[in-house]
Amino acid sequence: MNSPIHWAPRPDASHKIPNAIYSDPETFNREMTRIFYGPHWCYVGLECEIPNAGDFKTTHIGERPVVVVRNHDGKVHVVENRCAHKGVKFCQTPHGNTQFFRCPYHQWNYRLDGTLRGVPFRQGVNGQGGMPPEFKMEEHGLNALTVTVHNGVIFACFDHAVAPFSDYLGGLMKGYFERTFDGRKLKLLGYNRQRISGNWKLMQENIKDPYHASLLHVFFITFGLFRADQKSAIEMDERGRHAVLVSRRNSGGDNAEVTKDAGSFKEGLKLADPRIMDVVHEPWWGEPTVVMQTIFPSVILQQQINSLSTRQIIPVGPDAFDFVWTHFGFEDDSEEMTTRRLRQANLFGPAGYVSGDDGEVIEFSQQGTSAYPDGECTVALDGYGTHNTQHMVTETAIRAMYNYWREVMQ
Amino acid sequence: MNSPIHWAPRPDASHKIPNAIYSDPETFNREMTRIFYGPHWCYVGLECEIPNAGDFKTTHIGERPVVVVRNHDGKVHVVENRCAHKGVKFCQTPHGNTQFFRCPYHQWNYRLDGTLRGVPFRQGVNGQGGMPPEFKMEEHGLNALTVTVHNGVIFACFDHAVAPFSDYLGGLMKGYFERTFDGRKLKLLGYNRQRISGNWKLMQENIKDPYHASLLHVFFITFGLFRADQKSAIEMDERGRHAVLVSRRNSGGDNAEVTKDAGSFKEGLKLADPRIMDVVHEPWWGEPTVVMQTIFPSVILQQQINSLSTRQIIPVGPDAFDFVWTHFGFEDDSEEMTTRRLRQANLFGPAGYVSGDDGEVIEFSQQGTSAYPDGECTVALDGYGTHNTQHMVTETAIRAMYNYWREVMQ
Amino acid sequence: MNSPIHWAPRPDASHKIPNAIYSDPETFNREMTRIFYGPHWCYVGLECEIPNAGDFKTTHIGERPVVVVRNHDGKVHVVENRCAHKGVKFCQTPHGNTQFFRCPYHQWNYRLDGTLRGVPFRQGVNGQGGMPPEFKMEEHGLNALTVTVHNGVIFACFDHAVAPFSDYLGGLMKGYFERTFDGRKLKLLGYNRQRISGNWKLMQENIKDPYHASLLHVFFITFGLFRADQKSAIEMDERGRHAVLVSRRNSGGDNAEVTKDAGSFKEGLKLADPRIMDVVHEPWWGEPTVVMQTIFPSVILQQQINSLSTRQIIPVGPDAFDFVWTHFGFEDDSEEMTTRRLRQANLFGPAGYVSGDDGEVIEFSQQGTSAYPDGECTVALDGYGTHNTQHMVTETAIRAMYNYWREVMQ
Amino acid sequence: MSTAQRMIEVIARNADYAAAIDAGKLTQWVEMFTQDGLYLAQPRENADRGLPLATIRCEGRGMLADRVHAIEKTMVFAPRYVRHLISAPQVFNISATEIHCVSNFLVTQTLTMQPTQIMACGEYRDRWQIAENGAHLLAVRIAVFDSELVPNSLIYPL
Amino acid sequence: MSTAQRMIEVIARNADYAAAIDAGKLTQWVEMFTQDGLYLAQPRENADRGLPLATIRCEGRGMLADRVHAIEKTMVFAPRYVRHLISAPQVFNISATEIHCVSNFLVTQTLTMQPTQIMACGEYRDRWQIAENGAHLLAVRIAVFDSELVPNSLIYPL
Amino acid sequence: MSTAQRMIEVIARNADYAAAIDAGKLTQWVEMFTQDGLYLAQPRENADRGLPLATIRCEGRGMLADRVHAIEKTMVFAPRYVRHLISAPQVFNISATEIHCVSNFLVTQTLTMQPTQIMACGEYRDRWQIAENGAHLLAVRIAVFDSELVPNSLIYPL
Ligand code: FES
Ligand code: FES
Ligand code: FES
Ligand SMILES: [Fe+3]
Ligand SMILES: [Fe+3]
Ligand SMILES: [Fe+3]
Repeated sequence: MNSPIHWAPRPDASHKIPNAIYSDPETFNREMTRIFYGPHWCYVGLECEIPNAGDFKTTHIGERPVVVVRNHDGKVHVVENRCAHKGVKFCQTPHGNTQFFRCPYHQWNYRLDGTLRGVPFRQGVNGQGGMPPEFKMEEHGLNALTVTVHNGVIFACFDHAVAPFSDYLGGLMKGYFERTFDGRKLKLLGYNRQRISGNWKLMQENIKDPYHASLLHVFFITFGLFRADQKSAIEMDERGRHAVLVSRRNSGGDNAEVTKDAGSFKEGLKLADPRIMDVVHEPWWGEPTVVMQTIFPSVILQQQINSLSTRQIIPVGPDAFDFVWTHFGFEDDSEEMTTRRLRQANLFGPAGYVSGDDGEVIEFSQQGTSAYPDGECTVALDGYGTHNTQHMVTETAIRAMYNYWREVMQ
Repeated sequence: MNSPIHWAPRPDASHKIPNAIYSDPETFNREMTRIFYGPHWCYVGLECEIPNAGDFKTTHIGERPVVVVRNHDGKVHVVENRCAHKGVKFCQTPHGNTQFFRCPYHQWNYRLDGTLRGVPFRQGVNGQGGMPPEFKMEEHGLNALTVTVHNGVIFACFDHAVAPFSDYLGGLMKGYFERTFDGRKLKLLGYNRQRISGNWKLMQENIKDPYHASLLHVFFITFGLFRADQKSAIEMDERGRHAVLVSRRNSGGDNAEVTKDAGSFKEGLKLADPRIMDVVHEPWWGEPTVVMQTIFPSVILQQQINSLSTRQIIPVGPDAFDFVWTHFGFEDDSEEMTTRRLRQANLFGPAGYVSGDDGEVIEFSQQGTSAYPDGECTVALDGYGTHNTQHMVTETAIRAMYNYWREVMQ
Repeated sequence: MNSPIHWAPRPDASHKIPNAIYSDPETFNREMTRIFYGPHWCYVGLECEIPNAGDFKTTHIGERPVVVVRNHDGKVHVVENRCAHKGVKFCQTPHGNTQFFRCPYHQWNYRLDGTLRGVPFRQGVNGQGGMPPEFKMEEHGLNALTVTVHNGVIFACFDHAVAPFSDYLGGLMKGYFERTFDGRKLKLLGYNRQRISGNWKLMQENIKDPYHASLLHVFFITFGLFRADQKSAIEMDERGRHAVLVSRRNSGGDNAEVTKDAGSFKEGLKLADPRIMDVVHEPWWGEPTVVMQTIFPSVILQQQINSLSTRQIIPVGPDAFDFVWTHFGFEDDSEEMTTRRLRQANLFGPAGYVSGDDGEVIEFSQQGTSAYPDGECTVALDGYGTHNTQHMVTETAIRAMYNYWREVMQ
Repeated sequence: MSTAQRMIEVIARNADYAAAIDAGKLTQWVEMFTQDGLYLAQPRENADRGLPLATIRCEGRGMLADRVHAIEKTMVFAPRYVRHLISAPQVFNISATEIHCVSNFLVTQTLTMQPTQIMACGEYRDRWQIAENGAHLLAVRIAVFDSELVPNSLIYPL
Repeated sequence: MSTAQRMIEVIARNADYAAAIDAGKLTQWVEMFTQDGLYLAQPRENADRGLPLATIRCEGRGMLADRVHAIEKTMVFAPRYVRHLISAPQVFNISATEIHCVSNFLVTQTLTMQPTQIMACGEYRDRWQIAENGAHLLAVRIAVFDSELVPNSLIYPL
Repeated sequence: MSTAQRMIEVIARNADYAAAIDAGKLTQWVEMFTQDGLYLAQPRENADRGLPLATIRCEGRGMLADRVHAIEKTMVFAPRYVRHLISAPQVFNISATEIHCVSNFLVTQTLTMQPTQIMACGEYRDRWQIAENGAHLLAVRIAVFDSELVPNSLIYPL
């Protein structure tokens, strides 16, 4: 057995990330076991995706396939997508409605909570064969995960000893979570899916990194959605796992101090059709116009002006992850508001004026770090600490995440 | 060096298959060495594929390429498809006729039995260069395998100490083998090839598993080719490596007891064109209408009503295998019988009404077991033993194969 | 950590190459570290590709991406294509002209010699954030390689302690090098790129192997470019790393002694359009009409009649390499000569009448050796020594390369 | 009608053919054949060597309909999208009632949440029958596929 | 004009469409739409399930031009070649002023010094408008793509 | 003849072109060129940068025939199937005697018992010559291929 990459937990090394953690297979395996399959709540979907009894969807936690299903009593279950008989990934459709699950191979069938419902020819046929008498139906159900549904958002965990979701988030993060998800009914608008050739952590870093937003994204800079001088904050939970980037949109235009450094700033950029930036302030926003929340390890919750989405991270080996965008609005949105959200969606997803950039630079990072596994990255912006800040010129949340990561991976 | 998966040979664990044996690379490597390249006869083809002197075909045993060739004296040889000089896979055509083999790189050439025939410029040119005097032609031939041809079917083995083929099969299995292959001349009808994304053992299990046939295959169930209540048997050789599934076709239609459990049964299914099931009983069948024989580790011999084929298993890493179907009839088949076999071939191969299902569920098994390598499969149908049975509600032959496997892999 | 393949440095085994050195991952990793990233000069391009200040091209040394750039003062630099901040492969265009390099992610920017030029918001914004005071610009530049430019050909090395290029080549090899590259200005004609599914060493062997040229390449044989009886020599540097194959073209046609062994010889082959072989002797050739030079480990320098090219070897894992052909002429070539070079290019590259064969047999070698990793290749032509020769019936240069390889890899 | 017009007609019918399968309207696929129209999906090695085995063999609309019925009702397979790209035909022989032609095809397959892959490519060897009302129906379509190593299953017709 | 003539016209216009994008002449792409022409690139699962989200949504030439501007000036991405293969359309409805039709497409992508891969395949659901001068412009093109799992970024239009 | 008719003619000839190569009838491929017809297979980077090198360069039927001879008699390569898909051309200029046009192509390759892969895609930059008898021959075909990183060998012409 090879060993994972060693990243010394010396305080003076906390801002030096060994490149190999993005590509080493043993490190990846340990991440899956300790993080994705360990005591961490992983995002699996929204209640509005499975509104009715019997509705299900399939997804993955880490590399493991699971089914998310609403039982006849309305309760949401998450079960392994793996037959207890011979391991078949029995549910192959991405979503649907069913009374129970039936494995195609030998038609063992399961209730929606995963308990075993039937085994064909269990008693044999004409008195011959069948399961032995000591076979207990209750010992051969689908493995069911611990599930929490918080105001319409569904999380699951393989480790039943995980802390309650509220504690897992912590009070500060929970507040931000409930800013968007306050119990209102959501309206599903659709999906985007991409396979990004980069390590899953690079996506978490990307959203915990306000520095890049004001430099990489020309679109952002020019229209003032993110700019290094705007009122903003980075806040985290106590263990440094989750974070929010909170920001208030500027009015746009030039500002000598912050655009001189941003070589990518393009002066005089105008939209031929301004409807894409026809932002309407929604009452529930409060002051911030942007709140991006990372819930470690598996999801990003996006409110960027009128565009709302969850962005799920599904690792596919050390070198890639699938990135699943679920766009939504609220059930009481006017038609105009729905159209607005759909138009602003041009900024996000694989073709997004903004998010397109992120997918690309993450791939570039993977290319550089995997080719030079003995090198390191430097995340010393704003010092070496992991404090909350009231500005965007910081890598504090990246350091905080890796402090926690090193603790878990030790 | 990492170690293969450990599967404790405790008797009480024989019905619990560790998922990792389907995806672990070290286990796979050991399987190749001990099973495919060890003392086991592997299928390489039919004599009717290479009827004339000089006819050859290429194939693989495990992951190793070999050439099967008929020598000028009519004898069949199997040689490594790898030049003794610098390892070139010299024969790139899938079949043909030749006087000798010539490696393209430096034109070392070999007789059809693999012995070295010529080395260009061996004596040098103008007295310069060439092979050293102690170079012995007889030490640099192609490595030739041990070959057996049994009534038109060709097997080969890298281990010259392998038991004679008749002993390898055992008397019972040999009887079934000779039911189809009694020495009659075969007529080649054609090939189907598929790459199935599953471990090679899943294919062996599939055919050793009569349970699924009566549940997965709606086509079978409805037309009574397999049904859990029909007269049938599972028989094995003494070491549990090979098996036959013997069955007699029912007249079709509903039978409350066995179709109630088979949720997949579709009542009232009728063929718009019944010619595909225009079965004619051939005298040599005897009572059984279906005999499926697994010869460990590399081939399945199929007689299903009037459709005959060999199905070769060629592992391609732990996660996939190539499945090569060679359909055949007999030289004295009438034109009607040939047409019948060709029509019934709609049931088999990658688009088969029946076999299509098998390829798919094998892939589903691989998906489930590889994502959950720490899980296990349960094969406790009909208890824990490895006895022959007279019914289909059993996993006895799967347990038997794995008992042998554990012995070899220890 | 698994270990590389062990190849005993016994003298009596020097002509037996273990197949596994072509496919074993650990051997490959050590090769990258000790050979491509160790004290060996690797080819990265020609000066005529980047004639002007600010011109750059991207390429790879081993698996590592680098940028080759001409500074404002005309000096050529080679820097890692990996941002010092977070590892981004910042330069994604294959060639271009720039004033400085700017990483897209956070716009850290670098001078053309790799030194850090700017870090946005380094001092923070509005007094907040930014890099800590002890952050030193001079410690965060791009890693710059040692570079040598020899008469228009650019080599680089990660190990600054590498011997000077002239010593690296040795006097004999330097002479051949300067036969083509004597300081004349080169004219870039274009590129060919192929990904060959074979280990990188097979390409070095191929060019160090005059034996195959007179057997594999029917085109060569027939038109007398290479024939086993022609005047020719293999010469090497003292350590056996580099070699030249020098040869003088025959007049073509049959010669019983050397074509009887070459089974591939096709008598009576005539070109319908002879312009492709309208060879004009260039004064600088001297007597030889062909000089093929291998510079270990990364490049082949080709003069074959009027066709000139460098052929760069870029390993892509143990099983493949990218092969980049840069065809060139001289600045003072007449138009007729340029056309001649372009026509003769039909012999080379992925569709080459001659080189097409090489790519194919290298792939066949990889297929055979990787499937039989426990086997060996025999390179005993012309004995076991590593002497220079005056004939083509020898594998001396292959043995010499592996003697050096074993020394390094020990 | 000229050869060019015949070619255009076949191009249009092949667009229908592709659309029928790609949209899962398999009954329309059946209806593109004559009553006893022959459809084979055959590996190229069998075709080249004169071996009669086909991977799919439908002799007439009955067998075609049975194939559709199996796909829709009885066969077990992972859900997938298929997509046909069919080149313009090379027209060999035309008469008032028949067109003999060959077109190249490429079929892609996209399994749920997986990258798109090439399912198969090859050529259609066709005999189209022209009815009195101008309708063009397939009397013979032999889909000879280069992609002999099928990526697991061949579910939808080529 | 006959249906066949309409089909031929659409085939020719789709050749223009492919050439405009593949040669990077994106302004010509914009000009193939009517003033308020709608272009969507939409994952098939959204289209099939009636979910309105599109990956690219351009309502009219203004938004189309903004998309071009972003590709050419503001978006960061690795350089690549794209290549469109568009099948002949299945023509549904024609009138003097409109053509409703569906074509299959396959788009390949080649990143610098990397093998060519399939970027996406799917179908164009089109409404072409015919001007008095005979010009054909896209009033609607919905590029529904099977390849829902996008290989990282979708930069150039499908 | 109208542009549309010219386009249809080129579509038909491209079907012949594809069929000639895919069926291994390479002499027919030669005969599609004029006596001194030029065929180049050129990596796109060379074409884009004005570098003259081509991977295959045939100046006239003699060199074309030599290429065929080499493929059939002298070159060593693993057996493979190739398959061409050629889109409808964008026609630029037409005269009574010439057509200038560009078509997209995709060529797949299937090695024995291996999955089908994309061999190359790109565009044909053509000049067709129209003889008095109406025959269309290639005076120039430059096959500019995006797939600069050739998967080992380029044996059959694009
Ligand atoms: S594997 Fe699921 S029922 Fe057998
Ligand atoms: S490798 Fe076969 S002759 Fe040299
Ligand atoms: S990674 Fe290059 S500037 Fe941040
Ligand atoms: Fe971003
Ligand atoms: Fe089965
Ligand atoms: Fe050579």
